[in-house]
Amino acid sequence: MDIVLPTAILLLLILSGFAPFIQQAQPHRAGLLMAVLPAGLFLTLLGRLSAVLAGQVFTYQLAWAEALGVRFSLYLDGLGLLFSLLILGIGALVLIYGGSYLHGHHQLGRFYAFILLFMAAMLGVVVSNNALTLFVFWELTSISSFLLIGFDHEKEGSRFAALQALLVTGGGGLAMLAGLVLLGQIGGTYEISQLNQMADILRASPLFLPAFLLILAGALTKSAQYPFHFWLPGAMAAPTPVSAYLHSATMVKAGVYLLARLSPIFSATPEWQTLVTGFGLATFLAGALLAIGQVDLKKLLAYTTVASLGTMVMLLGWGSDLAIKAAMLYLFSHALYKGALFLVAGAVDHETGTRDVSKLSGLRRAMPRTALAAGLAALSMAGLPPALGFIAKEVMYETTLAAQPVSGWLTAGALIGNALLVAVSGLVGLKPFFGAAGQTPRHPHPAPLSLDLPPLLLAGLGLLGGLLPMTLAAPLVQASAQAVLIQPLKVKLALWHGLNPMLALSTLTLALGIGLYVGWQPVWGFTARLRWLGRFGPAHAYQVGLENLRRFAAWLTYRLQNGYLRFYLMTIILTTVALAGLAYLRSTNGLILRNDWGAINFYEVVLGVLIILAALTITRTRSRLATIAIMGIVGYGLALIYLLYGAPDLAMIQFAIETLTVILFVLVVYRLPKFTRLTSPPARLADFLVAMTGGLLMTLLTLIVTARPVVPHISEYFLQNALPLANGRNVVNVILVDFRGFDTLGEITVLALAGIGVYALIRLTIGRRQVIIPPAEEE
Amino acid sequence: MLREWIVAIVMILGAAFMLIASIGLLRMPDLFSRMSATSKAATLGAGLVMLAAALYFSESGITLRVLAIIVFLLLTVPVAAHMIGRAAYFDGVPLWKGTLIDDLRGHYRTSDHQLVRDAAESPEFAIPEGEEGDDFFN
Amino acid sequence: MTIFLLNVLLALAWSALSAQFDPPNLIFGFLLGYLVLWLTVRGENRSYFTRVPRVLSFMAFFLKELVKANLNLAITVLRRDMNLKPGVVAVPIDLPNDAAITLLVNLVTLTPGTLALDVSSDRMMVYIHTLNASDPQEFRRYMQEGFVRRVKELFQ
Amino acid sequence: MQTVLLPLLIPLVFIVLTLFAWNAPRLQRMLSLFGSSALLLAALSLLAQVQTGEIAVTQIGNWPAPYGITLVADLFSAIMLTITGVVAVLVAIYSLEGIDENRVAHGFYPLFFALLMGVCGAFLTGDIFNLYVWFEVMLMASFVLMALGGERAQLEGAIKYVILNLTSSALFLSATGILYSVAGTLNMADLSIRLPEVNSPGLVTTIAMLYLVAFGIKAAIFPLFFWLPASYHTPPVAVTALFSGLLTKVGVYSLVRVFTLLFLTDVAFTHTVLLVLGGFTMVVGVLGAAAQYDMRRLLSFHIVSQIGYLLMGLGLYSRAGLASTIFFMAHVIAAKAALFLVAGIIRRVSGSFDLRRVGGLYRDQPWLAILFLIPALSLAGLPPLSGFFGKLALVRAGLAQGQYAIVAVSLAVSLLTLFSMTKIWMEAFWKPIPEKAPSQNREAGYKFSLVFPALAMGLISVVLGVLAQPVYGLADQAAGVLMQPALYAAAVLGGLR
Amino acid sequence: MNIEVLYFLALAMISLGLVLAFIRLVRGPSLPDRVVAIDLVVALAIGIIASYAILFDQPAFLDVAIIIALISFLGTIAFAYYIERRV
Amino acid sequence: MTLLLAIVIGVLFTVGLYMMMRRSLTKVLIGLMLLGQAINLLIFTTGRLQRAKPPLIPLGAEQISQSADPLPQALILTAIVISFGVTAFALVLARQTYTVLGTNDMNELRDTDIIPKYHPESVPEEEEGL
Amino acid sequence: MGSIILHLAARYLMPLLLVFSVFLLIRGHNEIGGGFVGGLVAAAAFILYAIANNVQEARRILRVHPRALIASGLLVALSSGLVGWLTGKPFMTGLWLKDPLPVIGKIGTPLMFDVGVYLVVVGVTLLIIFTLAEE
Ligand code: NA
Ligand code: NA
Repeated sequence: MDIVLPTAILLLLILSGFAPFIQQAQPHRAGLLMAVLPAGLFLTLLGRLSAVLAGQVFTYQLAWAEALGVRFSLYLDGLGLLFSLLILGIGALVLIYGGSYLHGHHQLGRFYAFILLFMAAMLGVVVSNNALTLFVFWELTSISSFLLIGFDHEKEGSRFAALQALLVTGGGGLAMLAGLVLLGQIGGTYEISQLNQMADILRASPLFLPAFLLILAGALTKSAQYPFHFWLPGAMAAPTPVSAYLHSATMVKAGVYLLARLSPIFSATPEWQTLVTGFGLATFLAGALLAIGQVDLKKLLAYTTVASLGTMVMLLGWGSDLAIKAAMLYLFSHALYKGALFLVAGAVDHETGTRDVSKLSGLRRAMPRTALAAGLAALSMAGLPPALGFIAKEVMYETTLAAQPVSGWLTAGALIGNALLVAVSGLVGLKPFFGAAGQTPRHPHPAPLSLDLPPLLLAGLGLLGGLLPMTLAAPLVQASAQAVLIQPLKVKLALWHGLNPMLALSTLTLALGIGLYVGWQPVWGFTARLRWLGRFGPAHAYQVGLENLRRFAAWLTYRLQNGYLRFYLMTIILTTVALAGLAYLRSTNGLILRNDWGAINFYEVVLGVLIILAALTITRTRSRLATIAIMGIVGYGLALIYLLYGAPDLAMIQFAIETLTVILFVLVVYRLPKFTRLTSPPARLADFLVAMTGGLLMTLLTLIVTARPVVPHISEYFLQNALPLANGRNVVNVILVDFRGFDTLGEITVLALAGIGVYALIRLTIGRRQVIIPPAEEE
Repeated sequence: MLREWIVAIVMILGAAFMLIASIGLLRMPDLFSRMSATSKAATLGAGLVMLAAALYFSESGITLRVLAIIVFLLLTVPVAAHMIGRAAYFDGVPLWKGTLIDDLRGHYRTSDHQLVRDAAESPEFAIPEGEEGDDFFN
Repeated sequence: MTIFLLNVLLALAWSALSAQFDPPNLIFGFLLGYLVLWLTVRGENRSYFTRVPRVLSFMAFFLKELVKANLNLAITVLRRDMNLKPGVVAVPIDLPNDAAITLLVNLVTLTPGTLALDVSSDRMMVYIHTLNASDPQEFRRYMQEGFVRRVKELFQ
Repeated sequence: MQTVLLPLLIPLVFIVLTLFAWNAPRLQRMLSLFGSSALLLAALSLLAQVQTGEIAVTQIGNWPAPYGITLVADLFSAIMLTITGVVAVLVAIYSLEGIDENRVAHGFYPLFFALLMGVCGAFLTGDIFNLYVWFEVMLMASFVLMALGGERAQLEGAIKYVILNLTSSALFLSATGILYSVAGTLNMADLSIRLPEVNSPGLVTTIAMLYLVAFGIKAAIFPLFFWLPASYHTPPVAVTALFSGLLTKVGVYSLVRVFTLLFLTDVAFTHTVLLVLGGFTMVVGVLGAAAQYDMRRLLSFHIVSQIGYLLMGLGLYSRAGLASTIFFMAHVIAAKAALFLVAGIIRRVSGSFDLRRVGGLYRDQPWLAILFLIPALSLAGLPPLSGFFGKLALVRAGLAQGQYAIVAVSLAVSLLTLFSMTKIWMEAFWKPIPEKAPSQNREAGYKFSLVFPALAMGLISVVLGVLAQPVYGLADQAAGVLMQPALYAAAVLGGLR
Repeated sequence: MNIEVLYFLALAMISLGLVLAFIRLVRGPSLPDRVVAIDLVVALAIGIIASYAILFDQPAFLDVAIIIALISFLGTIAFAYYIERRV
Repeated sequence: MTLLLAIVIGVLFTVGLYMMMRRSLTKVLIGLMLLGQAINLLIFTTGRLQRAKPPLIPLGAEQISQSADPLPQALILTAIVISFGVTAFALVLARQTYTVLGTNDMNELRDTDIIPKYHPESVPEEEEGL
Repeated sequence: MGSIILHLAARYLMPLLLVFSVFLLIRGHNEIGGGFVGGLVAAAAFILYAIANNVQEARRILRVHPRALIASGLLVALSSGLVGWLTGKPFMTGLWLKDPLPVIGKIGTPLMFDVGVYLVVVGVTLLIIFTLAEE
């Protein structure tokens, strides 16, 4: 049991809760102060690198909801360590940077809280061993990123982007949940480390493929893979530190993490290779193409992030040892330079007031430190030696070249993408800083150190990683690749591989990229004219889909909840009849009715017919009082039937109640308007037919039930014991006050409530409005 | 046996009164004639059938109860008839065109529903005549 | 005095209802009646005299009228043309108290063919609907000498 | 002393007390706190008694079952009673400030206790007709509470509420009459033994469908839910919170009771119907919510949607499914009541329930934002809150039964739930204050008696998440008892059969 | 001749009366007409109850007639109350 | 007789439901009352008819064997009383609704149902009370 | 209403109805009747009085507020159930005095319960009718 992991998560959560207060107490230094925690945790975990490299795994377990498969079970291996370090390290920098970037913002405290919350969640994702715990943290990242994207919540665009990100990743997350549960049920455990060991058993299940597809949906949405990529550029509405942290370095890589984490289970299947590689490639191309034409620094970076994520997914999909190594290396290097570039973009924006790359130039004099960071990071992004990006690119080419039988396609794709990265790194890292000073909304000043130091650190690390690959990059890459492959792997990284096809490709890449950079304006201008294509893209589909969903919801709700009582009743009647009919006909052959109806006398016929006639008359009458009178006939008729069939108590109550109802009705009715005929004849006919189905159902049920043999009834007990045990000769009354007196207790409570209700209703009418009551004149 | 015959005859007599009342109710031309004819006759009829029951059981307890019922009927029915007749008059329910005399006309004061013996011919005492027939069916 | 009698009557009614005239029932009926009267009639007191013979003769008269009227009604209703001569006739009365008026009105109403519609506010006139108003004067006389006189006698 | 009876008796005693204290509103308010606390204590002691799986029984009037009326508390009942007690206490506290003097002076508290009495009676009774009676007590109380005050919308909502619920009662009563004719008994334990012996399964299933519709109306399932969105948003928030926590749940409770105890002759049909209706209920409810702008309307439609989840667990008809339903019930009652109470506070602070007229709360009222966010996220099923575990339990149960369609629907609906919760968030909290907004009244919302219940409900949601294991364990045990109707029958009938 | 036939005859007459009263009830034309018809129905109901009691030898049925005799006139009075108040 | 009563039940249900589907609130309530009557008769009839054998134990006897089933009678009695209370409340509710809202046409009582989108120009007037 | 006849009739009919209502209540356990119908008849008596005179008069004669009747009725019914409960038997267990009283017959908690029903019914009916008629 290793207490460090849960403690780390817990501490981050606690700090998140206190962040607003710390911010209040130390408005100038809060970010720096709070960065101490992630930095400390970073160092603590870094200390474990050698142990992890040696194959040691740190675990922690705590019972949570075992019955539901949820165990708070953590697990730190090489993969988790790589991610943890990125999360904590970049997180610490972002805290420092953010404090300065958002200095004076009245919601800065919340910013810290959400960043820390996110950090805890993300850390949880990458160290969870239990699939469901992983999901818990996964969703937490969605929520905290929702809160962060919508940081500028008073802008409609921010709210839209936040919702979009939440819905897309949340939707994927739900699919993933289903997939994880399926996986857990097939394997009988939710512990990922165990599931990873039983790939063969899992694959044998028919549910394996659905589980895979569902989990894939989660990973693809989270990592902004085509066609779910569109939320990521939208998320650039967030403050720049957030973009740097969530949308380049960490959260978007959660999907990549998940694929890597579960690849031992899935990677040997053809579906995995086809789908994951395919999605990766598609995303990579889409990101690259969409990046062309962007002039907003952040958008430009965002689309290249999409492309890079595609690259990583593609490599994971391919799944060879080399590919995994490439993927891990690429991931590491990407996090460093992309994080740095976002932070640079933020600094530039902060100082100049714009992020429009076409307006930015010559800033190196005003912002030298920023320019340095930008240049270093761009070097890595362009894949130029001696930066780490260069090595990553070389290994990537090595992988694509070896990827038989599709090496041609993959290599060509990688070439195009990397060339584009060269061009973009020129646009982001060179263009704003060189040349003549441009016109910007704000006069540029050097950014404060706290804005420059974090990108410098990241970019510098990227450079150092290239210079000392075996010290700085190889251990992490090796540790993580080993964890993904669950087998030992020796990773050797070097800046110089000698003259090989990869180097040739690199040169070609550089040439193409420089060409694109030089001629960016016409190319950009051309693609700007292709914007209308976006109408067929998934982003538009999302918007249209959401709008249509809203519209459909409104339409359906209006249709159903339309306010017409008549419709509600019809629905209820028809539902009842349909369900009851279905149920009866399902298991019986036709109706079993009775053929012996019992003796019948003429006076009973008269009573019955009178009741029927009276009831039918009610449907035709327009006089309210006449209706009451005829209701009286129905009531008296029924009372006589009750009496005739041995229920004098019932008859008595019925007579008494009829009289009281008349009094009641009369007192009420002269305040009510007279009847008017409001419905058209066809509608009345329809109503009548629907009502008749209900009536018919009851008639048939009565006949069916009375055709059955008499079963022993509990009433026998009442008839036998009413006098000896309950001292009453009137069995009905004994039932009412003794055998089932409890019913009567409830009954008088209802009565009491009715009384109070009438009283309160008449005496207390807050919304009273004077209504001129038309004189009743129908009779 | 004799008792049963007597019972039957009293019963039929009562039933006959009730039937006559019903026929009267249906045939009489206006409300007041119907009222004059019917509920009372029916009450009497009901009383007779009740009496038949008392004779049938010929048990003091039941007889007493039957008498109670008859007395209750005699106490309540005229009150009800009076009330509805009076109300009908207020309501302007018209008398049959063949009615020979109407001493009540113009004696009810509409403001407080007082019946004034020496009422003057004034609009204060004019009760609007109701329409014959209503919109019961449509 | 009236209250006491009313109380006795209620005790009898109770016993009639429960169909037992044994002492406990009578006593209970009396107590119950006392309670109920205390609830309802408080504060009104009038003298009362027994008039058994008058009551008996009055009942005989009433039964006679009842049978006569019923037969008349049967004939009327069953005739093809009914031969109706209805009318509302005002009949002057001079009865001593409200109870007498009520009794009169009830009896008139109970008699088939006649219906007491209302009594004037000054209690001097009763308005009767009759199915045979061919001679209103004659009807008034018949009423006054029959019903009204006998009721009046009952209350003297 | 029979503790089984107490949850029913305490409200009755307090009905009488508050009636006698009619002219002393302050005393009534005090009594409401005492009464609801006593109810909660009684429920807890009952829970403690039956948590091991024992079934507590008392025969009213000392008449042996199945002749008299039996009160039965199995673990499921006890859990429902405990939830009722919690809701009662918190609503009583909220009412201190949330219910005006006028309403108190016109019988609010007797009605409050009557509602509780009806609800507790329904949870406790072991007699199908007696269940009808407690339903009526509950309904009558709710009718009056719904209309109490006589505001325009209240009256209009109450009309439909009353009529449609009476239709349900009519069906309930008819079905009960027929059931008695067929089986000759009203005691549910006795029925559970006699119904399988009825040699006409079609008829029993038909009766089951009548009950399904009758309880379905009360539970507000598709396509019988219309009364709920038409009326729930009209009374004071305290009342709506009470209703949302208890009324429809009694319908669900009854469905669970009869479809685990009585109608098991054609599970393939009946429970599939439940499942299908559950799916439609989820979808239609959440779409309805998506179309609303009034917070209370929106939340009302959510009630419908959540009922679908409860139905899903029942329709799966497995121990895990029932356990999920029970767990989900606890979750949804807390979350939904919290949301209604928060909506009430929002109304007090910002002057409106209409999302188009409020805004800026995130900026100015961070505590309110947290107060809202916890139950909202819980309702949307986000971890680590109770809603997540409820959803997870249902998904697991559904997948275990191979009912993939309903699982897919439930997950899709949970996304839509999230969507409509974010709608409130975006409009009321994130959006700037609109021009047409009514005047703000910052202090009005922050009375202890208003905030505490909302906070407590939200915390319950958190606690249910953190303590998911013991709570789910309890639900699972309750489900275990439900899955063995013979236990129930034996406990009620003793050595009779 | 069986004595029962006479009982049935009586019941038949009352039943016929019921039909006639119903016709009047439906035909009206005024509300008081209908109320009078209802009054008649009440009387007929008492007759029917008494006949039942005889026919089935059930004295207990008679008790029901008491309540009709005592209460039902209140309905008529309520109607009258309505008619007078609406004028 | 069962057949006749079954038909009566059907007719009462039909008419009750039909009336409940009317637009006039008063008619709706009349429909509800009829429905109540229909149910009572349903319980009574399905409880098996037993002519003229009231469940009253004769004096001198200890019990009664051949009689109408007393239980449905007790159930109906309870139901009648409950529906009386409910009817009273519903009637008054209808009346108050008419007094306050000025209509008792059910088609005009739709404001609490229909969704705002279909309301003329979105934002409604201020709600009353809390 | 302005009818002398009704006014007078109410004076003798009201006591009669009240006596009859008690009759129904007490006899209900053995003959037809009972607390419910008894309560209705009692309420009818006061309603008659209210129609014949006015509601204020009827209220005066009733003396207590109908609401108090309801509360007392519920209290009586509840207490009748508690008697058994407090002696350790289940709620609403019927307890009977050994010897029957004259007139009333055997006295027991079920009868007490019926009295509660009676009171509630009177209270509710009058509360409803009075409130409506007063408006
Ligand atoms: Na009784
Ligand atoms: Na009774």
